Amino acid sequence: AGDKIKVGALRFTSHSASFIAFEKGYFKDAGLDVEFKFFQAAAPMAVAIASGDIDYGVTSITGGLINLADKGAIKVIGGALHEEKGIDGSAILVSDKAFKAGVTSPDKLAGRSFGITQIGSSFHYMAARVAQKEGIAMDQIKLKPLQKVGAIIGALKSGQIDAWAIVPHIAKALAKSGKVHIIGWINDYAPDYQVTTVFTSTDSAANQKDRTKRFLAAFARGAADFNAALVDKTAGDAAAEATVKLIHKYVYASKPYAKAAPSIRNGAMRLNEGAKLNVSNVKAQLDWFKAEKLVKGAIGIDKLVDKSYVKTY
Amino acid sequence: MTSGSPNPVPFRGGGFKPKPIGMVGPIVFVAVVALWEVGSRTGFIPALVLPAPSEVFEALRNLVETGLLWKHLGASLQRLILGWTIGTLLGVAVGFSIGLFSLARAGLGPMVAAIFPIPKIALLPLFVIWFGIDEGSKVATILFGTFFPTVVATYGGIDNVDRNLIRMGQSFGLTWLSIVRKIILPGALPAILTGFRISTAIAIVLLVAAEMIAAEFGVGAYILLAGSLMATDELVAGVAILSVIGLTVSWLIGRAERFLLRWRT
Amino acid sequence: MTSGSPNPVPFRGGGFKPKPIGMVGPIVFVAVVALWEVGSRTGFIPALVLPAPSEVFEALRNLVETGLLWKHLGASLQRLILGWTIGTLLGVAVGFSIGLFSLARAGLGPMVAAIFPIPKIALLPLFVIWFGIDEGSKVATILFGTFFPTVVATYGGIDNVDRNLIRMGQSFGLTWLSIVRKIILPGALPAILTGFRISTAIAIVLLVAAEMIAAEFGVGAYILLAGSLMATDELVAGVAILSVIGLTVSWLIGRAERFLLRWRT
Amino acid sequence: MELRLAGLHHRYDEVEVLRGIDLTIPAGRIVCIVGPSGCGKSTLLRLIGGLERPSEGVVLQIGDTPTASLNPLTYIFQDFALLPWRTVEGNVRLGLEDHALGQDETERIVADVLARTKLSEFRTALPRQLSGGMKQRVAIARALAVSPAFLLMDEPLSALDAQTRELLMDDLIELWERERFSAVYVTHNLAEAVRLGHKVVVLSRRPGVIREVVEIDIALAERATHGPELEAHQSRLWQSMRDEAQAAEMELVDG
Amino acid sequence: MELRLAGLHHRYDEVEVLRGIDLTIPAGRIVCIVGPSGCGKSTLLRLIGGLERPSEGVVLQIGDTPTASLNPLTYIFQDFALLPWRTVEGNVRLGLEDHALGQDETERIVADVLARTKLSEFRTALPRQLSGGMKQRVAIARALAVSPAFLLMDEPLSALDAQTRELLMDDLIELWERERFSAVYVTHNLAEAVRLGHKVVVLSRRPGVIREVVEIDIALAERATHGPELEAHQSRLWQSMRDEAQAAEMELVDG
Ligand SMILES: Nc1ncnc2c1ncn2[C@@H]1O[C@H](COP(=O)(O)OP(=O)(O)OP(=O)(O)O)[C@@H](O)[C@H]1O
Ligand SMILES: Nc1ncnc2c1ncn2[C@@H]1O[C@H](COP(=O)(O)OP(=O)(O)OP(=O)(O)O)[C@@H](O)[C@H]1O
Ligand SMILES: [Mg+2]
Ligand SMILES: [Mg+2]
Repeated sequence: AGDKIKVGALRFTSHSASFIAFEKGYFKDAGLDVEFKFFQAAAPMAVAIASGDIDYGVTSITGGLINLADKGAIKVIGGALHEEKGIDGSAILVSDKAFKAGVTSPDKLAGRSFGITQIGSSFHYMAARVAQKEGIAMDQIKLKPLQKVGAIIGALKSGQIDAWAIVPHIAKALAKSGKVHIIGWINDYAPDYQVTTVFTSTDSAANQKDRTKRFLAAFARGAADFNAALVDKTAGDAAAEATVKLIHKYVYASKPYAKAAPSIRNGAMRLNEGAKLNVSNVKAQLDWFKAEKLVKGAIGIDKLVDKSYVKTY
Repeated sequence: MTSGSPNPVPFRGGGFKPKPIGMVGPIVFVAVVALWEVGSRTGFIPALVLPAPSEVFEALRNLVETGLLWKHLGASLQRLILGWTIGTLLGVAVGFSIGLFSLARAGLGPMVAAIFPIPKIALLPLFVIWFGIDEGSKVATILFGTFFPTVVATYGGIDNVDRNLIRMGQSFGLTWLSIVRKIILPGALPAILTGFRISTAIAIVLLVAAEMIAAEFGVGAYILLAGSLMATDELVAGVAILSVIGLTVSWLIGRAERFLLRWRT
Repeated sequence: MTSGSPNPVPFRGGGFKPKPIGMVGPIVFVAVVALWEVGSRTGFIPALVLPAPSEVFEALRNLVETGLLWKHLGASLQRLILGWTIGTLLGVAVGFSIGLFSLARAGLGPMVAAIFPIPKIALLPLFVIWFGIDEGSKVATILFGTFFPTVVATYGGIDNVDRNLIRMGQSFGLTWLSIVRKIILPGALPAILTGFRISTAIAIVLLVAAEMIAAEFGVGAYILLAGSLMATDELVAGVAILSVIGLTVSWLIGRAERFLLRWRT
Repeated sequence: MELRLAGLHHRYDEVEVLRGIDLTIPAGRIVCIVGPSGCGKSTLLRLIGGLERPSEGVVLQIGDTPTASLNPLTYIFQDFALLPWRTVEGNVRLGLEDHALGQDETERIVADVLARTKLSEFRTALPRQLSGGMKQRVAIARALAVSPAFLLMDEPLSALDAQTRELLMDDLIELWERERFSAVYVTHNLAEAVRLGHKVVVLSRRPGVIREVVEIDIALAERATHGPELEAHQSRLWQSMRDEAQAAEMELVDG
Repeated sequence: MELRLAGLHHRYDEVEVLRGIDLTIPAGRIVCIVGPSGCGKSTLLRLIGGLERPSEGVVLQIGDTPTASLNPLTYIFQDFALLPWRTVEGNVRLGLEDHALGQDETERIVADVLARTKLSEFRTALPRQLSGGMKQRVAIARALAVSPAFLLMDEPLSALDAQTRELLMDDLIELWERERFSAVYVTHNLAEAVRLGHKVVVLSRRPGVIREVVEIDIALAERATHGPELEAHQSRLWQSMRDEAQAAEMELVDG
């Protein structure tokens, strides 16, 4: 048996690299005995890494994550999901009510409300990027923290908030219902957005270098398979079907396969090749968090990221 | 009344004693569900606002058929039982010391009063650090939730034990331990059982909070997942399961009360 | 004792009455805080696990200096007061009908028992749709939380009103309304006030849940933000504020009890 | 005005409590009802006052109700039944409030009955501050306030200690001498019955039937000086009740 | 064994309750203590039994404690003080359980005292099923089970109705004739005091001092036939207490 490690995951398509690596035995090949721990939200996962309850996780960069890094508890060691021109990324949605009131493109978001889970979440960051590019002052957009994706969906569908940005499979499914409209794409505003990163505890980054390298290598194999099957679609229909089936074990497991498959296919966004990390974008995010006073102190990029594991750009 | 001929005395008693009317409860329940179904079918209640009862029922059937119900229930019940039992044992122990010893009362009493009103969900991030992400933090959440009301109910019960009975015990030269075991414990039992009613309800409520943290199975996790996907049918189904657990536990405590307190009028 | 000479009768009474020991409460509190501070300073309690009291105090001072404290408190208190007041009024009204009318008891009683144990946080996504994301859903969360315990406490209190007093009222030919106003209401008041103790505690606990939805200001929102940013000092500061609100409210109810129930022994 | 009970029967579910009670309660007299525990004395009193409906038979009022009477049939209970949240004065007012009497008239009545029961100084005291005897005095004042035609008293003194009982019994006799009220007086205590009753009705063990009616022809005011005679009445009553009382006492209260 | 109270004083905080009590309670006799409400009778009994420490003075036991006595000074309370969660038998066992008596011996004692109090058939009944008189019988049985040298009775009959009181008083006299126990018997009821006491101690209103000690020389068993003599004792005691009782009764219980 290999090293026992615990990997934190959310039941989202964006975590597929881990699921594929596990199911196809890439972790075993790397001498890792992986056990998944599933979370309802990203924030407790970051805390669980800090407390040593899990070893590796994948999540977006949030205020909580940076603050934990500032306390010397965790390090970002690689990249996962990112926005890329030409591939459907996160979409900007508006409610039917707002759409009918003329909010048909992102430049009309001034004075509108925008749903986010929490202050300092990736949704908050996306809203800020859109506002910045459209020249809308941030205080012109009313942020509504609703804690849960489900609550945001409900609020958007019933027209209580005007806008939101979310990964494509949810966005497309909502748009189909006609209660919600897609008015733009995040990758027009943040083309290089490093949405999620791989991270681990400071201790394991510093003292378990070999294990961490093996984990990242296996994770990258899973990511490559995913990109080939569902993003670039170079592996053929059969492989795509097999990959979707495999992912369905973890995502939308309570729905029948026929219903789940389109959601999984629609949700395919590129995962970083070789888990490389867009450090310049991470730094941009870090600076934004600091400017917004969502993180305290003078944490530098080196305290947040351990660049020794993967290629950075 | 000012007439000369014999008059029967007018009746003016009775009333102020609501009597159980057998079938009304079930009838109201069925009527509400039926109205709700009709409202959903006719579109009067939009699906977004509330799923139809038939959909909720469908979601429940799904749970049963996939066998997931037992996994969820099993996981949740295990947490409930473990957390509640430990919380209750500790709570009764601390409640007894506050009830019996001046020093414990002076030292622990204010602490309990200050910590009791803290919402457990607010502490979740800290619970992860303190108790890990496995069963520890889930059980701890429930344990904390049950501990405080149990403490308060227990020492309240002890304070209410008839001091005459204690003096009687002393007058027969009973030992301190005998008095505690034979007089104070049974005397405080009714209040402690009432405390159990409250603490079990709180434990069920906290199940959702507890299973926010890395829970794969569990009714709370099921509800949270449903909520995050806005799957209202499953959401309401999960809530119905909690409701049934609540009613079952309350019935069990009722039985326990009838058995343990059969000496009461 | 079997000796011929006069012996004083041995003392065997007393005890079983924990007495308040004035300074112990504050001393224990100060000691706990001091130990905690020392633990934090020496690194025995890592900052990750729990912030030092001095940091918590710093966070509180920050809140005061920026004036945010009043904004947060103001927003939360407004929700608390509104939600609690409406929930209480409705709860007392429904409690009275269950307590007085057989039909209401049979119809509403089981409904209350079934809905009471449903965790309010589980329903948040639905609350968003039902009550919007503005003050509506926040007030509704607190309202729901206070309504049910108030109903139960009220009709429990009415059930416990001495039936002899009611018969007395009837024997003097009092009208139905007079009996309800002059006998049942004051008689149920102690139980209703105890219900208030519980419902206010629940309302404070639910503040965090209520402010999960689109709250810009509010103690709960402050705690949630601190939790999501892992700012443990602010988290604990927020929790301390809730604790103080809880103690204050409990003190206020104590005063109200002393005033309204001054007729009690 | 007098009361006539005709063929009263009463049962609670399957339990028969009273059987075939026929009795006339004349105006201006005190009728005492004695009998073993649980024989239905309180039930009988509730039937008389209209607080309970008889299973069979009827309670009739014969003759005019005095027009001044606000509540012709008024109870005085064993446990006083004072509202603990009202002062002495508030309790006395209770029976007056539902009649539109006006401020002054109410005040006059309250002041009057408090004076007659020697409670004027205790107007603003709460029940918890009063001794048992004073509480029962308040209950009597409250009853007097509504000028009853009949006082229905259910063991009014039995919750009091022996000395207070003596004192209140003297008060009651004094009151009757002045007011000549009519009363039904339920008691366990044969000494009380022979001190206060013009007529003593003995009920049997449950189901209660009338076993004996003893008339005592000595004026109430003079009874203190007729010790031996009363003693004789009392021990005769005791002989006739003793066995039943003993049997009633050794019954389990339920299952 | 006899008890001697020497210079007993007692105060609760600022309230002086008893003042300078000197009294001897001889073996094999019943001493009744009477006095107005709140004069300190119960306090005195608690001092005698060691449930309260006197502020001044001392309670002495003189002579050997009978070796067979498990609890020389044993109380019988007004409110019975039965454990509601124990059966009749369980309540009787209570005082025996802390002494290592063995199964058989305990059983023998329980059966014996239940027979003596005519409760054998009610062994497994719970207190709530018993009438007041039966409850007090259980309390008496429980006290007899520990073979007391002194019975300390605090108004043991005053919670009962008049008829049951009569019955139990006869029982107590019968029991005393057989066992010749020593007892201190606190009561409000002068009739009881003159029926049961070899010596009646009259306390004044609070602070209680001994006002009078009356010796009654008629044998207990014969008292029933000495009605007039007892009546005379009783009315003399009543004369001497009446004013104090009246004043005590009209005091507010607090502020
Ligand atoms: N509301 C009721 N429902 C059923 N049974 C009742 C009710 N009230 C009284 N009883 C029963 O009716 C019988 C007579 O009761 P009642 O109170 O009239 O007796 P009593 O003579 O006043 O007794 P006591 O001397 O103890 O006051 C008792 O057996 C009692 O248990
Ligand atoms: N534990 C106590 N603390 C303070 N005061 C007390 C206490 N116990 C009794 N008292 C007071 O002492 C006085 C005497 O009380 P005690 O109970 O001995 O009187 P009593 O003669 O037995 O009265 P009763 O006839 O009403 O039983 C009363 O004024 C009472 O209020
Ligand atoms: Mg009765
Ligand atoms: Mg006493």
